[in-house]
Amino acid sequence: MAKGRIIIDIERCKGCALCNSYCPVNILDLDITTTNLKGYTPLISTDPDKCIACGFCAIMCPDSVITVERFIKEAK
Amino acid sequence: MAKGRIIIDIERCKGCALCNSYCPVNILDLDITTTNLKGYTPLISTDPDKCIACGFCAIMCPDSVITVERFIKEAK
Amino acid sequence: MNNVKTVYKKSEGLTDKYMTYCPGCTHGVIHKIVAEVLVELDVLDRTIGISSVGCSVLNYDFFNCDMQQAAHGRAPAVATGIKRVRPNSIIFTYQGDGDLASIGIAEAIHAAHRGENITIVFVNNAIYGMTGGQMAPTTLIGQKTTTSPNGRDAKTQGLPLRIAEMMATIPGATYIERVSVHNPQHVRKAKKALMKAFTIQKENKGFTLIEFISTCPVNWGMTPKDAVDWAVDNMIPYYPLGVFKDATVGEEK
Amino acid sequence: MNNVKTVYKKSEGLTDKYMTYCPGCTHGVIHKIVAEVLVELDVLDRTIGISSVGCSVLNYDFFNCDMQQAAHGRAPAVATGIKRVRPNSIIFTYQGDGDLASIGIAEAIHAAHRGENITIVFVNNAIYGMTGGQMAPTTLIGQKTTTSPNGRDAKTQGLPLRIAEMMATIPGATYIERVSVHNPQHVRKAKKALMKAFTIQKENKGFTLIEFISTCPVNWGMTPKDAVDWAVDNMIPYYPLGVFKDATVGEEK
Amino acid sequence: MSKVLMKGNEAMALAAIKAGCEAFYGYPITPQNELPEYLSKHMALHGRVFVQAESEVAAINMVYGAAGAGARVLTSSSSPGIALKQEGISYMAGAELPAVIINVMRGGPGLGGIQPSQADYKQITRGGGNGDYYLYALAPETLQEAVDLIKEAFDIADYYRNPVMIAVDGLIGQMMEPVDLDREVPKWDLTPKTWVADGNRKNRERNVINSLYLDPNDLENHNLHLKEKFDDMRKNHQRYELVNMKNAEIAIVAYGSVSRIARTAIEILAEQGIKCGILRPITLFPYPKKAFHALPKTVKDLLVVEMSTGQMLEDVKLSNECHLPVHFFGRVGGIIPEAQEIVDKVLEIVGGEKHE
Amino acid sequence: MSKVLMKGNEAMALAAIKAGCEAFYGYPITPQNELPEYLSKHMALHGRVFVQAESEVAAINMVYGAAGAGARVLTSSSSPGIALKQEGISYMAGAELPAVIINVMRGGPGLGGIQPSQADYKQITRGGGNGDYYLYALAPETLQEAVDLIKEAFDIADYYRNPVMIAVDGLIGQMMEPVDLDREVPKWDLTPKTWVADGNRKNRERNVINSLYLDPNDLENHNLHLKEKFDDMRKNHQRYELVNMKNAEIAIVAYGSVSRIARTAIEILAEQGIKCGILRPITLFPYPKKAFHALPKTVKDLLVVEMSTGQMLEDVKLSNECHLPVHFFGRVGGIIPEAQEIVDKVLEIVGGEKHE
Amino acid sequence: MISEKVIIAGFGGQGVMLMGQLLSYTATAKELNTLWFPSYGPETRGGTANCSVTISETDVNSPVISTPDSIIIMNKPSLDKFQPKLRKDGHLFLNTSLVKDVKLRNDLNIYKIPANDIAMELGNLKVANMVMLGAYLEVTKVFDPESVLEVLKKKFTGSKATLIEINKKALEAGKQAVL
Amino acid sequence: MISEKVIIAGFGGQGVMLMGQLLSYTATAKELNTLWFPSYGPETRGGTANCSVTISETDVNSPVISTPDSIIIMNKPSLDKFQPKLRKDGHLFLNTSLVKDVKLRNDLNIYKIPANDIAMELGNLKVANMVMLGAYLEVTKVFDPESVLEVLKKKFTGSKATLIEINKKALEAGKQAVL
Ligand SMILES: Cc1ncc(C[n+]2csc(CCOP(=O)(O)OP(=O)(O)O)c2C)c(N)n1
Ligand SMILES: Cc1ncc(C[n+]2csc(CCOP(=O)(O)OP(=O)(O)O)c2C)c(N)n1
Ligand code: SF4
Ligand code: SF4
Ligand code: SF4
Ligand code: SF4
Ligand code: SF4
Ligand code: SF4
Ligand SMILES: [Mg+2]
Ligand SMILES: [Mg+2]
Repeated sequence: MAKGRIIIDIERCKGCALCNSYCPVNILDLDITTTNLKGYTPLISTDPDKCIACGFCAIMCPDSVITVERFIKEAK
Repeated sequence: MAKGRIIIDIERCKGCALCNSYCPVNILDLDITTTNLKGYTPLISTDPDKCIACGFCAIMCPDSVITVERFIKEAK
Repeated sequence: MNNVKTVYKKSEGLTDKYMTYCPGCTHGVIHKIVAEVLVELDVLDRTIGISSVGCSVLNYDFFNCDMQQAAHGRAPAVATGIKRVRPNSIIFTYQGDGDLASIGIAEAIHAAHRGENITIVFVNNAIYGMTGGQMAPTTLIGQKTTTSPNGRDAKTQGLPLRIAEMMATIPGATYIERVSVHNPQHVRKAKKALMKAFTIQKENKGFTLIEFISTCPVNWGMTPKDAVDWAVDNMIPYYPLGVFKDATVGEEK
Repeated sequence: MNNVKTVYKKSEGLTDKYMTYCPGCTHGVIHKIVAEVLVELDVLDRTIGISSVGCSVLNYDFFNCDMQQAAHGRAPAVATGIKRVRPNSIIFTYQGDGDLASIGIAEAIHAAHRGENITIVFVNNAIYGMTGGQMAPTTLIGQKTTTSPNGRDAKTQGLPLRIAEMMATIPGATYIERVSVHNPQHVRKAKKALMKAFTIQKENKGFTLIEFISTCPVNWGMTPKDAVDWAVDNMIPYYPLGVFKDATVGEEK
Repeated sequence: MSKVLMKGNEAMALAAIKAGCEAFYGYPITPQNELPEYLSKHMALHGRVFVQAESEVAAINMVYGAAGAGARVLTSSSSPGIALKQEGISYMAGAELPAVIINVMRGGPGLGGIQPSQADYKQITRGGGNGDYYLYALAPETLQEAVDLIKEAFDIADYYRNPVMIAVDGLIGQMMEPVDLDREVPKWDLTPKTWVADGNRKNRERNVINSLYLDPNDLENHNLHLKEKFDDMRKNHQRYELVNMKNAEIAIVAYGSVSRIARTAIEILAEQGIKCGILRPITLFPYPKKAFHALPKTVKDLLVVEMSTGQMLEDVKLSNECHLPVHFFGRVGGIIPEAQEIVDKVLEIVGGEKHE
Repeated sequence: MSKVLMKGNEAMALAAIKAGCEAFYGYPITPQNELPEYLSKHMALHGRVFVQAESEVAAINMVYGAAGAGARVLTSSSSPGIALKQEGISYMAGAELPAVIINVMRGGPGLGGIQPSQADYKQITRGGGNGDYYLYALAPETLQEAVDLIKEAFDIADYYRNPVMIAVDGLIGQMMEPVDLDREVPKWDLTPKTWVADGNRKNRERNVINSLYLDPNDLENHNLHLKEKFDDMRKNHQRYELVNMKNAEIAIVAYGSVSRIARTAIEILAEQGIKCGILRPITLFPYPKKAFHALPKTVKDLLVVEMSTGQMLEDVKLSNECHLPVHFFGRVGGIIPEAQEIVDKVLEIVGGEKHE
Repeated sequence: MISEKVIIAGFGGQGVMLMGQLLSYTATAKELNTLWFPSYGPETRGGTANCSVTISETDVNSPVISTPDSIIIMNKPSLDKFQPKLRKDGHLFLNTSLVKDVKLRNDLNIYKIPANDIAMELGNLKVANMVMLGAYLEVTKVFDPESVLEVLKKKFTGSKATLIEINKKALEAGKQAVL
Repeated sequence: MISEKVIIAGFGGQGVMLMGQLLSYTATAKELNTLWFPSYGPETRGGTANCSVTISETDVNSPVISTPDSIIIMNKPSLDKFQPKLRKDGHLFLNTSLVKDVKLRNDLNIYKIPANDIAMELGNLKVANMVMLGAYLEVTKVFDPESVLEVLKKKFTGSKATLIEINKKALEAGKQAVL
């Protein structure tokens, strides 16, 4: 089960592929099947379940495209 | 006997009294009895015979007022 | 949702405007951490940022605080002008290497010399990004630019200037550090440096400058990731990271 | 006369014009040794001096070589312009601390940065002489000037800039030394420094700068001798003499 | 209050303090040094800011910053120093920032000399910076007028959100005259500065000070907006003085210290039975075109007298619209014209043939 | 030689090389970057000097030095960069140093924008620096003319020992057109540069390059000497082109790229039976006053078209000496006027009532 | 008599500047008058880029094309910007690989070319511009493709020479697309 | 009606500027119009210094004195410079301690004051200027010495107050010198 998830603001993404390289579980790629309104190929998570919510991708994204949420285990 | 002598270009002298302080034999002073064309009180040697031609005064004079000559003992 | 905690989101220190930087340019990363620090120090409302001339010229649209746009190289003078009349404000300039190291070096030095209580965010990407990739004072030997088409040549173009090292010799400066944003760990370190700089300013302790090793994928002709790697392999060896001056040291202990 | 040897006379590197400096100002001493070195190196005929704006502005009348008068602070740029098109010439700028350290710091730094093969004669008298004694970046803490009437205050006016130390951090610079002319021994040392600098230039080895501790008896409000003593007691402790950079070292041995 | 004897540069400095000037940023240059020197002492006493900048370029950009933060701010310099400020001045006009700039003119071009001159007329009225802008430019002839105009200048700058230039010369900077520093001057109708970026953002949106408009449509609109301000100056705020114009047969056009010399000249001329008036521009921009319409019909010739090779001539010709022959007498390089020289020139004109 | 297709900035750069330009000192700024970029590559190939200066201020002072050492030297910039060079330009005029300065104009004031503009007209023709001086200023309309004038400009600069300004805009800098780089251009009668301070002192006294004259008498004489040069330019070297003036009822006054648009406009007008000519100043200083005297009697109106809010209007009024009504149409901020807009304006004038 | 005013517009990186330059180079080679003018500066970064090309046997006056005879449109924003300017009965060349579902004027000659798709088939997305150019040349007959190819050969020397073949194919494919 | 134009000239350091200022301060105290204008800048360094003072009941117009009513000459170069300008029958005050063997016009009122010698006798060379001023006031009657002394008292405060006495004596000595 995923420890968290990322939310990608597709319209802000410039498809620069900088974030990808920093994902420790290697689940980020560009979605070449689509372009956003600005003409860029946006980011997609290829396997969201693997996300460990480390935030590396978000920290490295120059355009604040990515929001990272951590799932909190309910106390007991 | 003097080891040498200084020649003072009186009209260039600004009477600043900088040179005086560096004379090791203390023979330099301003000649308060006169002023040059520019209105300055020029330098004078009070005891030329004592001059050792060290050049200190000349080196320190900002206005190249002083020429220093050393007397050369004739060979034999 | 109760069972979700947001661990990263766009900083409130940034506006919602679409940033005009090229894809993958680390200018954006630096913007984010500046914004985050201003928010975390709770000074956004009294901050005035100075945009300089370079790719970041439009960042008066991006930082969510009062902003003034300065003439090329003059941001530290503009900052001085403001800080002196509004000493309660928090002032930062955001300057590229063309802006600060070339045309604006006098203003940077003299802001430090006077000990102005401001923070300079200095973005060294070894090139003039905005104008299409000309040589900067920080361009590396051998690096090709549009005005060093055969690569920078020490003989005619000199050796690259090291700003942090030079500024560190200025008696009036309080804190000078060089950082990089090439991976998440360094982004965090860089943010810490900014935090330190702005804290010093907040405490009226004087002039601070943080130099950032940054990238220009477009004018370097590389992908963003390659650019970041190039910076690590080529820039950091010549521009070592670290604290070059910390006049708060003795005092803090 | 056969039995007389002239051991000191006015240098042929100087014209016969009456020098316009105030009585006892050490600008004159520095002029003399620059002139002597140019003569001794036999380069007067191919030398171009650059007069800057300050008390020494009129020295285009005093140095017995080709001269160009430069805008305030821009002498190193003018020198660059000339040297690049006339690489066989010997170029020196003669600049005060207002000229070089304040308005002209960018031009000085960038001439060094590019490694221009020129020599800067930098005259630090801790004040603006020409304009009547305003504060310079090199004015000492507590020193009274017409624009620091209560003495220079670190809080609002910063700590004095140390030019030799700062310029020594520039990778492109070859030789940087600080000297003084407060007694004959130091005048000789200073001349040696100039000799070294011009020799480096003659051998195309790059950028050299000699900083001189100098006096301004009139604006300091002292006799010339007191001024020299004041410089020794107050300036040299803050501006230590010595070689700050010598990139010819390894090579020469 | 009774009058005090003050040096021009110092009187102007004190006038700025009286006008509520909060900060001065400048760089030494003859013949205006007493101005910053006075302020270096007195600004602090009033809790205000004095900074000796590292250069004129830095100074004008400090002014830019402080003005953008809402402060009343002053800089001063002399001719070559003003040349260095041109980019910054253009930025201020572009970003619509108020400030007062005092130019104590000396001879040029280049380093030139340090004696009085009016050779910056073009630089002042036509702008040395890039783009479509003007400075509101005032040219006092006495220290009293200098003091009064400087006090008003801060209001004018704020009113128009544009830099105001005080154009004087070494004579006015260096002379001493008795002045009343507390004379009432017109107050302009000012609105609160809601546009400032001063980091005091309690109840407002963030503000931006800027002169960049990448979209040409925006920049055109901005330019047209600026032009409206300059047109308003032209329409509503020309200033001039007509002296001794009744039945005058010839009018001397002169400003600043030259107009004072002209006053002496017309006294001498009166003794010789020649009726000569003075048209004295007080604003160099907007140029007082209206003054030329106000000339009596008796005036048959105009004589422009300047300490320049004739830089104001074009404005006189444009304002005069080809009605009267325009003559010229000038001294340059720091030479101050003598009253008798002006008298001679007038005699030559009213006696001799007319020429352009 | 056959023509080659080149970008304006590059063609101008190559023209300078062809003119024997020995050194370029400049600083990047849009929209002229291709000029230094081209030279950074090609000057070295020709054994010449290219230096990217640390700033525009440094660049113009490098130019000063190289010119003082006798070299043919070039700098280029765009509007705010030209503002920064004003002190240096004034120094060059004062020290009588030749150089060519290319201004590829963009919108202002301040940072303004980067699109084509003619808003530096005042800065170029009235001098932004201090003192009594002018630049010889040339405004080509095509790349061919730009190339030809730049080649000649180096001669003109040497002839007058004064900087020459090439005034173009972003359009001319950025466009590509076929040009012949080897066309003959007029050669000026040049004397050897015996005045240079180049450190090559075999058979001459030492030389001094200087603009300082502390004695006002000397400075006045120097100014009068300079004035003679400017008067000579005015008298002997005005340049202009009259287009389609035969029986024209209205003349458009326009220079540089705007005159090209005017050419299209008059074609459209001709189709509508309106005879419209173009008076195209080629020298902005000296302003081609003679062209106005050469207008046919049929011309009843003048229409000034500029990419500014009307900076050339004053020169037109001064040259026209109140003979014809002067109308204006301008676009600013980087907006390029369309031919149809000019046509409409002409129609409004010839059809409708006349107004100033 | 040749007299052609064309605007070419698309994203930065689609090669629109080169397309225009090729036309102007060809015109120059044929000793025709021509003028190429680009959009420039940071506005082009990431955003749209365009250039105007005028080709004429008489002098080229206005460098600005108010009413183009043809427009070559490589992306959607460009269509919005330039379609309104195109003269009545003008030629609109549309890269339909990227410009879909748009409103088109009905007083124009419209040519729909899936240039990206064609280029992909040819094996190099980068030649989409040459596909469009091929179509443009075929319709307007301003120049024959051979003349353009001639210029291309002069420009593409050294390592780039290998690209000539695919460009040639692209021109041809463009031609076919509008035949 | 008071209307006086005087030029005071000498070496830098002889206190000529102060002399002129004292006259203008006194005029101001008496609510007269006045104008003081100095030579300025580096030309004054080491060389000559001078100032012009105009005092008038009507407006002071030209700040430049073309034809002075009086000149006070402290050294030789100043005599050469200003004697030719002095109006016919004008007053020439000459510091004969320093200005000797000179050609003087014969259409002037000439007052020879060995000011340096007198000042030396008083014990302070610096007050030579006040000696000259005393003479000037006595001859021209522009102000009485008391009014000038009043001003001096306001200017010389603190440590300088001790100097008032000797200045007073100098004024008086100057007066005696021309009686
Ligand atoms: C006075 C002036 N000179 C030059 C320019 C042109 N210019 C704009 S940005 C820039 C260089 C910016 O480079 P840098 O500071 O390194 O910023 P980057 O774009 O690399 O982030 C230049 C030279 C200008 N706008 N103003
Ligand atoms: C652009 C410009 N700004 C200011 C001045 C006025 N100015 C002349 S000399 C000088 C200062 C000189 O001081 P420094 O360089 O220390 O030389 P010093 O006289 O002390 O030897 C200044 C500010 C000027 N001439 N030009
Ligand atoms: S938060 Fe971490 S694990 Fe999740 S996608 Fe981003 S980098 Fe990968
Ligand atoms: S999410 Fe950010 S870093 Fe990742 S591709 Fe998109 S813009 Fe680039
Ligand atoms: S040479 Fe030496 S000993 Fe002789 S006077 Fe000079 S300092 Fe004295
Ligand atoms: S000789 Fe030189 S140092 Fe000695 S008093 Fe004269 S000027 Fe001064
Ligand atoms: S040009 Fe370079 S520095 Fe500028 S935004 Fe693009 S990638 Fe970043
Ligand atoms: S003012 Fe000072 S530095 Fe200048 S000449 Fe006089 S003493 Fe020397
Ligand atoms: Mg950069
Ligand atoms: Mg100094």
